[in-house]
Amino acid sequence: MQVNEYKPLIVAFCCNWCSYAGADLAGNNRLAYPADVKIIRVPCSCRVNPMFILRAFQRGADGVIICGCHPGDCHYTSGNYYTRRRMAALFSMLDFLGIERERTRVEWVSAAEGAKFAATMNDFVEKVTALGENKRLEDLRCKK
Amino acid sequence: MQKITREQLIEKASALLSNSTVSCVLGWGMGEFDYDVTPTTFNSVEELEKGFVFSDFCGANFSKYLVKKAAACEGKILVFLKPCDTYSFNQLLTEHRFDREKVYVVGIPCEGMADINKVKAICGEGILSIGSKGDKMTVTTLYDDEPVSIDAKEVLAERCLNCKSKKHVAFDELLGDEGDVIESNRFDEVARLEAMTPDERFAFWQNELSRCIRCNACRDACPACTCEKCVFDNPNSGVENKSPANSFEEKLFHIIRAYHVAGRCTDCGECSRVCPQNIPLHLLNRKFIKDINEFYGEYQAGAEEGQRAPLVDYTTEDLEPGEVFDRRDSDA
Amino acid sequence: MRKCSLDKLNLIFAEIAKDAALYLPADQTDGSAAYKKWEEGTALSDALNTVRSPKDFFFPQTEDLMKFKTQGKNIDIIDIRTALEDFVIFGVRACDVKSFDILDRVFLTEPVDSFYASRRSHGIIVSMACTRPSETCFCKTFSIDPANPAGDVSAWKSETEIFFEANTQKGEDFLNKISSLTEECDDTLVATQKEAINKIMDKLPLKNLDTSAFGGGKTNELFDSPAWAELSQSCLGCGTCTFVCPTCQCYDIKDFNTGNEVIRFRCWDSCMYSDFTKMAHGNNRLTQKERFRQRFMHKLVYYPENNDGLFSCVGCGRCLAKCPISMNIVKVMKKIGGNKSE
Amino acid sequence: MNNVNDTLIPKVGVITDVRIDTPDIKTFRVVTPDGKKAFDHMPGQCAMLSIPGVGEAMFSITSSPTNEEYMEFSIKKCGCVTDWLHNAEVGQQITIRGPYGKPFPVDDVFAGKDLLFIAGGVGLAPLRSVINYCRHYRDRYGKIDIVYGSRSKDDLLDYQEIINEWSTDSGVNVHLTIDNPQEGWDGHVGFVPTYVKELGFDTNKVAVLCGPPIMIKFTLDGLCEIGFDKTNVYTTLELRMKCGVGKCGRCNVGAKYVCKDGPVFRCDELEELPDEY
Repeated sequence: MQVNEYKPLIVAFCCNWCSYAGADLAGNNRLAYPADVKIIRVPCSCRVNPMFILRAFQRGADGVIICGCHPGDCHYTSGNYYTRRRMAALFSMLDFLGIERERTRVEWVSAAEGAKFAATMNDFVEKVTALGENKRLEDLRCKK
Repeated sequence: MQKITREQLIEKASALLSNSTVSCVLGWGMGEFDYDVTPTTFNSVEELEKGFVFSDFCGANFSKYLVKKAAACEGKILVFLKPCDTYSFNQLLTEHRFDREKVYVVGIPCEGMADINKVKAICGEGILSIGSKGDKMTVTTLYDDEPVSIDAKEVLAERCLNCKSKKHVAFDELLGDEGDVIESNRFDEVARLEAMTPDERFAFWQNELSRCIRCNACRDACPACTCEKCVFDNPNSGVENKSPANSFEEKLFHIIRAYHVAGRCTDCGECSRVCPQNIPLHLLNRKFIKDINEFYGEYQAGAEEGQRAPLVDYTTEDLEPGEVFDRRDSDA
Repeated sequence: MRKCSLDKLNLIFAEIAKDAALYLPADQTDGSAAYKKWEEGTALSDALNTVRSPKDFFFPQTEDLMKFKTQGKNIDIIDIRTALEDFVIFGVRACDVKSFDILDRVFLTEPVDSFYASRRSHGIIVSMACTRPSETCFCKTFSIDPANPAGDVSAWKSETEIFFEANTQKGEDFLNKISSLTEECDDTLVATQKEAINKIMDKLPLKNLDTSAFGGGKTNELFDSPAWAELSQSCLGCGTCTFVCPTCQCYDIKDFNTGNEVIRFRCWDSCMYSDFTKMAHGNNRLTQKERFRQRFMHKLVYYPENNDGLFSCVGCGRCLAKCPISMNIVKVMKKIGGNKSE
Repeated sequence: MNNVNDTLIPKVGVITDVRIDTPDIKTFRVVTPDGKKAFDHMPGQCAMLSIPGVGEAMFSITSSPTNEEYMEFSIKKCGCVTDWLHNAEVGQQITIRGPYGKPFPVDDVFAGKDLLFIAGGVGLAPLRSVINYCRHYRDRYGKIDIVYGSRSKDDLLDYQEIINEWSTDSGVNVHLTIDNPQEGWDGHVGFVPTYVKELGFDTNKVAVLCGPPIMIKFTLDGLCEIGFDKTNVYTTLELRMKCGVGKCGRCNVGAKYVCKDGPVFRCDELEELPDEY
């Protein structure tokens, strides 16, 4: 077994009404996903502004994923539609600046989709692990 | 190179001042040299005759000044707007940044403005005077015995080379034609960068943004940046930072700056014009414009007053963030 | 005086770089010049000057001062100052050399700023005469001679050769290090160059800029001038002028929490910024007029009052070239000074 | 390198006592971790207190230099740093550096003179240091009058000390006033500037003023009206400060730096400065 196996730090912004409950369900059903996924609960996926994502990277995240209700199911009617547009624009910009596109993702996970939550996280962690450490959006001062 | 002259503008302004349509005029004030004009308020015909200039170096976009100047002027303020400025004007009106009733807009034609850096690149330092006649500019310098004649097209500012529209979209009166929206190649450079590998793009931006000195000129000159208090000036925001302490800070500032005006940016190019370090900031804005056009349909901020910006709008059929790249990859 | 052929300049750079970091103006991709650390292949720029002034070397835009580790109620203060090594700044223009004197009077007066002082003591300045000043230059106004730049070593560059003369002991030592690559010479060619420069200086459009309206003790005379409102009316409140200025020295001290520790750093600040004097109970400079006035009053009145009449401007012309609205110290001096110079 | 002191590098201080003075003012006692005073100072001088990650701010030292054991700071809750301090408990470490600024001329100009101290609200904080210094060296000074006013009885700073110590000293007269009538208050009611005029002092004394800007302005006018010369009136200024040693540039008013050339100014000197404080 390797001693210094690289484990990415993932920040997952989860909407309170669907995805956070989905994460809960994943836990209750004992579905495994890596412990390095740090969940931050937000009232709605559209609460996540670009600054949150950039700051997560600054503070050492290797990947950031935003999970919200499925389009059409937003607790606030339309929040996730805005998320969809905003993140499309932001992710495209990050890509434009040469930041690896696999480090950011938006997924729709409902409260009933514990399995999807775990699978999504596993897949995301795997992709980010393959990329390695976040070097392009890092703040050296925040490295331990 | 400009078709309209200083005299015509002064005549128009004097007439409007004299018949009390307006009580002050926002125009270009004479500088030390032939290229360093300053946006200035003129209150009388005498002041206009003494200090008003109009030349190929009158590039500043006056729209944003109206936020402060319209409120400060007692009566109406006369403002001369070039076609590209009128887009910013509409956008600011859409955002209720000033009172339309306080402003009298005279739309003026624009043949493209010159970039003094390009003039200096050709003629060198020590410019004593710059004259303009037809398509030629005559530059006298300290170091050339004879004046140097240059092609005005050669020194056009980047944003004018890629002019998107000669059409005035807001005015009370026009000097010259209303003009038309024109075809431009303004997205070519963005497309060129998109075609690079991520590593190349990263290297490109790392090089450009590393020059940033965080003077905030791009933000302060931007007609779309009109927040009363910017998040980067707010000590409680957690991101207030006066210096580009490292490459992350540089990126954070420029991503957020461009993002915050995404969908509202009219592509006037002021950000790149004012940047003391010549960072092509307009490319970030154009990237957003290009993406928005591609993802959600053609949209030109400021084309009409009262438009809803694409990022505060949605349809149920929008593409997923993940599809952004699938789409581009399949195009390639 | 010593000289060497320009072909050998690269060898000189290599020699210097053996025991000291060497910085020189180099061309950037956007066409402007900036100080870069020399490495094999770096060429000395022909540009008149760099966009950023060399004040960065002694007073960097961002500088960590100390760190704190906190645990419960306890605080550990960690001094992070380290011993510096010598470095050489090559090709500094006369105006920028003078700016170091102006900064010295701020940072080296008691209590001495140890961060600045240690950088200053380790820096060796090789200045370079300006053969092609720009229309924006007005260093003569402040009695700076671009044909005779100060610094540890003065240099003059012709089409084919470069000449050196040491002005200080540090400079002597520096020239000794590169003595095998240079040869002794007389100053005939340099004298010719100086004469040519002086001729150009007499042709500069700003050569007659008058400072007589300014200086210590003029506060009450100038402070309430109505011209301040007019001059500042279009000021965007950005920090371009202050950040490209070689003599602007205001700074802010800020804390950055990295999650593991707190870094206290200082960074350039600008009196043009709206929050510069903002306090919990208000702001004593509420509008851009007051902030604008502060910048120029400081350079032209307050600083000379405290420093034997020395103005805090060196006439480098950076603000003339870079201000987004082309408002600058020359326009201020002409307007506030009552157009005496015209 | 690390043996060179730099004024920007502070010392660690420990809060050893927190006294609640008024609803929004607390007085903090600060010593070094080994229980000593952080540094010596003179009345009127200031210190930079900071909490890493929160910020650094300048406060006047309210305890008298004659107190050899500790320093005290009376701090009103009004911003980031002060909010944080108000939530701090005994034992909390902070950082401290100083002393900064020019003190009151207690040993030359003040010597042998009658003194009049006028304070409003938290403006008593910087005066407390000089008042206690003069009380300590009682024989060096003439009669001492203290006029102190605040919004209400509850807003009077150091009330116990005023009642128990200052009022009982011989040759010290304390005149208290509050802005509006209040139950349980049988003293004077009214604003400080009017009260000063009502009391009508001899003009051959040195007056020291501190309080909100508006109070300083009207009291100074009042003092001039009753015949005081501005060369005998002192006050202290407060502006945004960062370095404390006249380098960072933000407390610059005219050719003066409040942190270095102030905070104590004689009122005639103040008049020479542009109106920007």
